[in-house]
Amino acid sequence: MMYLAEARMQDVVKKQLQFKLKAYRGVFTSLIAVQVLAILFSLGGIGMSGGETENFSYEANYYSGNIVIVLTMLWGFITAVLLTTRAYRFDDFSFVTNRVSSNVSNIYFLIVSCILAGITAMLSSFLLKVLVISFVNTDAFVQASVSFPEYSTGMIGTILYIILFSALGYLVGMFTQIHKSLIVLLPVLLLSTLILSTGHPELIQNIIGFFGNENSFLVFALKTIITAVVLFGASLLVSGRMEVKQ
Amino acid sequence: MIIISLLLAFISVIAGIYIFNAFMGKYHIKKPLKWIFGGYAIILIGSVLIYFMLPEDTFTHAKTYSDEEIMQEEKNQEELYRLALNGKIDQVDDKYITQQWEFELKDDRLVLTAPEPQHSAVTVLAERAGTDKKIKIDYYGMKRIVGNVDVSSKVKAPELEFGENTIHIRKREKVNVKVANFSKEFTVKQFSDGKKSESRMSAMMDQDFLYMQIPVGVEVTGGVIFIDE
Amino acid sequence: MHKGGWEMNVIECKGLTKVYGKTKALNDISFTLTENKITGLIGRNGAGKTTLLKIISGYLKETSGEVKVFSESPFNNLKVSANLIFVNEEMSYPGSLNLGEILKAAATFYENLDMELAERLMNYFSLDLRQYHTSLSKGMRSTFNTIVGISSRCALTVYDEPTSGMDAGVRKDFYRALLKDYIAYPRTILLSSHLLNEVEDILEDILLIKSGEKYLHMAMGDLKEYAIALSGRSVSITKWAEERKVIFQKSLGAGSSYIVVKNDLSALEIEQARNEGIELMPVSADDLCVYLTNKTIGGIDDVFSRS
Amino acid sequence: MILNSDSMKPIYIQIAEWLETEIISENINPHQKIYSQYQLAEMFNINPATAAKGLNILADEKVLYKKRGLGMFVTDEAKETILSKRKNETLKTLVVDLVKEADYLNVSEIELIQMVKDASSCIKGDGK
Repeated sequence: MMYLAEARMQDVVKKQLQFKLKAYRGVFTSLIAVQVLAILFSLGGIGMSGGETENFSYEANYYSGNIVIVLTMLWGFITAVLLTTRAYRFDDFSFVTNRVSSNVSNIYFLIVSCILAGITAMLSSFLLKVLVISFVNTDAFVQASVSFPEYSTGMIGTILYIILFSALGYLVGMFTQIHKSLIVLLPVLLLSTLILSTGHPELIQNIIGFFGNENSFLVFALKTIITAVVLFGASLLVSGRMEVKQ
Repeated sequence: MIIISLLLAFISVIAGIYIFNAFMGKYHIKKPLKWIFGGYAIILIGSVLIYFMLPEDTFTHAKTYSDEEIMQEEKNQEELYRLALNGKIDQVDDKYITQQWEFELKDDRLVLTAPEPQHSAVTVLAERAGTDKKIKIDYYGMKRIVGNVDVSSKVKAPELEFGENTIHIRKREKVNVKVANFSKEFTVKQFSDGKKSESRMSAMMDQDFLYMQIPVGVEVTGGVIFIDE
Repeated sequence: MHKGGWEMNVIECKGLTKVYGKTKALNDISFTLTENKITGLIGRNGAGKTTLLKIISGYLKETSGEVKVFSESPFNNLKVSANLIFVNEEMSYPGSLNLGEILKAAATFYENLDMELAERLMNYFSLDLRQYHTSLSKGMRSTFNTIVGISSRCALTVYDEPTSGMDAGVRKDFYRALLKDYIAYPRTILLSSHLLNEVEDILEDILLIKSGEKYLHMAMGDLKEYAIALSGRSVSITKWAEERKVIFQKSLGAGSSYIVVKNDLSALEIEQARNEGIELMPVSADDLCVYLTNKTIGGIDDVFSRS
Repeated sequence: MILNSDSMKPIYIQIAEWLETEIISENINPHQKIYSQYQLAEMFNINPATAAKGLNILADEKVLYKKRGLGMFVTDEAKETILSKRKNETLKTLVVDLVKEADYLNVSEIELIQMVKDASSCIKGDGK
């Protein structure tokens, strides 16, 4: 008998992750494109206030990396959706895999990408500052002082937000792969619930508030991690219903 | 509103998926790819280094003012003016005095001139004090807060020209202040201790004034408001 | 090669059925493939070859019945995936990797992959390691896929119409390369094709399926003796045809007929047939498969005959 | 040599016949190792199992003998065996064809035997 190769799940997942990091480099190109675009948007400032009296006028421009972070979150969502599409799933199945290893390695890949995305998103605020200082003519550059622990917590928070969005995207993508009609149905369903619930916008606010109003970092981390685990877990269950390559 | 923005978000997500697919999917720009990644990393790290090498005084460290604080500050200033107008200048903190002058009159009359329109110049309050021919002038400059930063120092005291019996208030250049304010990213702010949201309002009323002590018996011509005693 | 008395079953199918909506792609197929054989899966287009191969490779789930590869159910099975490579036209690789990088990636997944062999084959077939899979022509892509298939040396190598788009020369070279590497590193190979004559020499066994059902499964050598053709005057041929199952028949005009029947004639019967002036001829494997998989025993001629 | 896959003869018979020819023409001598199934498979681009079948026919006919773990070797009497087999088979077929043709042409058995005798003496006479 020809010697049969052993296939341990963790080894296969590790190999797939390495393979994906290499093969899906395009994901990082799009990340850079999104962030550069967001930085350009941010250069215009995210807000402005001004006023004038007889002897005095002022103009205050507000800058921050918020646009970069928000667009990076959107990037996380879209990237996750893309990973569930046929083209990417088929690439997996040209080599050793099963559904679980394919999904787990996708999730690891998303997490690694989101960590990278979060770090670059936060670092790009420095680039934004340097650019504003170099090119914007003002009387004063004002900044709230941010301590290193505060900044690091913010960075991890950013990463968790991006992971949360990509987990959501992965589940949404998985659903649309089960049945093509869900591509249309899912947004329609969501929109109609929104329209029906216009009288009670509490739902959306509650969801946003659940994460956004959480001031304790630990509780926030717990909430996002548990939610992401639940979303990813649901995607795994959903994908179990799929055949490959029909 | 929420629905419209969500609709836009959906459309952009779908457009994004198509664009991304075309962008990353089946194109192979390999060599430049390495440079793009490397270049971006270098730019980011470089900007962090540059940021930390910037001179200390590049940034004004903002005290974060809340809307209430700004409103309180404006109220304080009105109160201050009211006190002065009601002859309770002794209740006004001396810290507001940013410049002082002393001037000796030749005769018993004083002519105060200011450029037209009158009101573009500073308000002049006066009280009768003393009998010698000395006039004491204090300038009360007010605090101005713009974009969470105190820009009071940008507003200079008016320039006075003294003649034999005249004081001319020079026309002041209008002060324009531009401030670039770097706010904390929302993910940083969410877990920061100072949770109050920063104000986009500003305290910048033209409540500054010159306070003159004019000797008794000196005849005054010009826009001077004598306080009620 | 260790051909002892003990042979392991690499693939076992029992009552395997696959239904798509209302159509039965596979119907109650049972067979066993023992290790280290090259088996040809032959059938017409739409007979269910691809479905069968995809079920074996774990891409599709059977509707009913049982399928075992290396004694395990192949669907969603990591061990099966690690020891099996499925080569077909649809093989897709990330567009961002060039052929060399794809091979390197394949080598991390398939531990038996012989990179040196792969590179030599690439060189021989004028494929450049720096080319991209998507920029290859159909034939070149098939060539690359088959190179991955040969050099990965999986215990079970499954090819689904591997030569589509290749030119005749490359096909011949590919089959020879496959045979040579098989001789050096014996493994189980399952090869589907609708063109038997290009593969028959290298096959050990043949598995013929027709409309989703197994038609026959036998050694290639036996297939050549499976049927016999009788040709002669229609009168005497008809008598022979009545008594046995006719696989194929055609009229040769002017009172002569040609029929193909199962070769179970005794020596006496052969003698007798010869005496009646009937000519007995062998049937080539290729023709036989065509006859066996025809819908009617007359083939296309039946469409035109109005008797 | 190139095999004729369209031929009536199965590939393994063609392999066996080729090996026989090699032995008759003394390219391979008694007690010499004969090609392995793998060598044959490579030479003729056929499945090794098919080649093995060809070898086994010769082993059954005692043209070859197996040495465990070493392969197959040509027997002492290989050449004779092959020659006698070929005589038998070729001649038999020819005779059958002859009888058939005679039957077709309404030549009686006695007539046919006479013709054979004539032909034989004619050839032998020529030989002398």
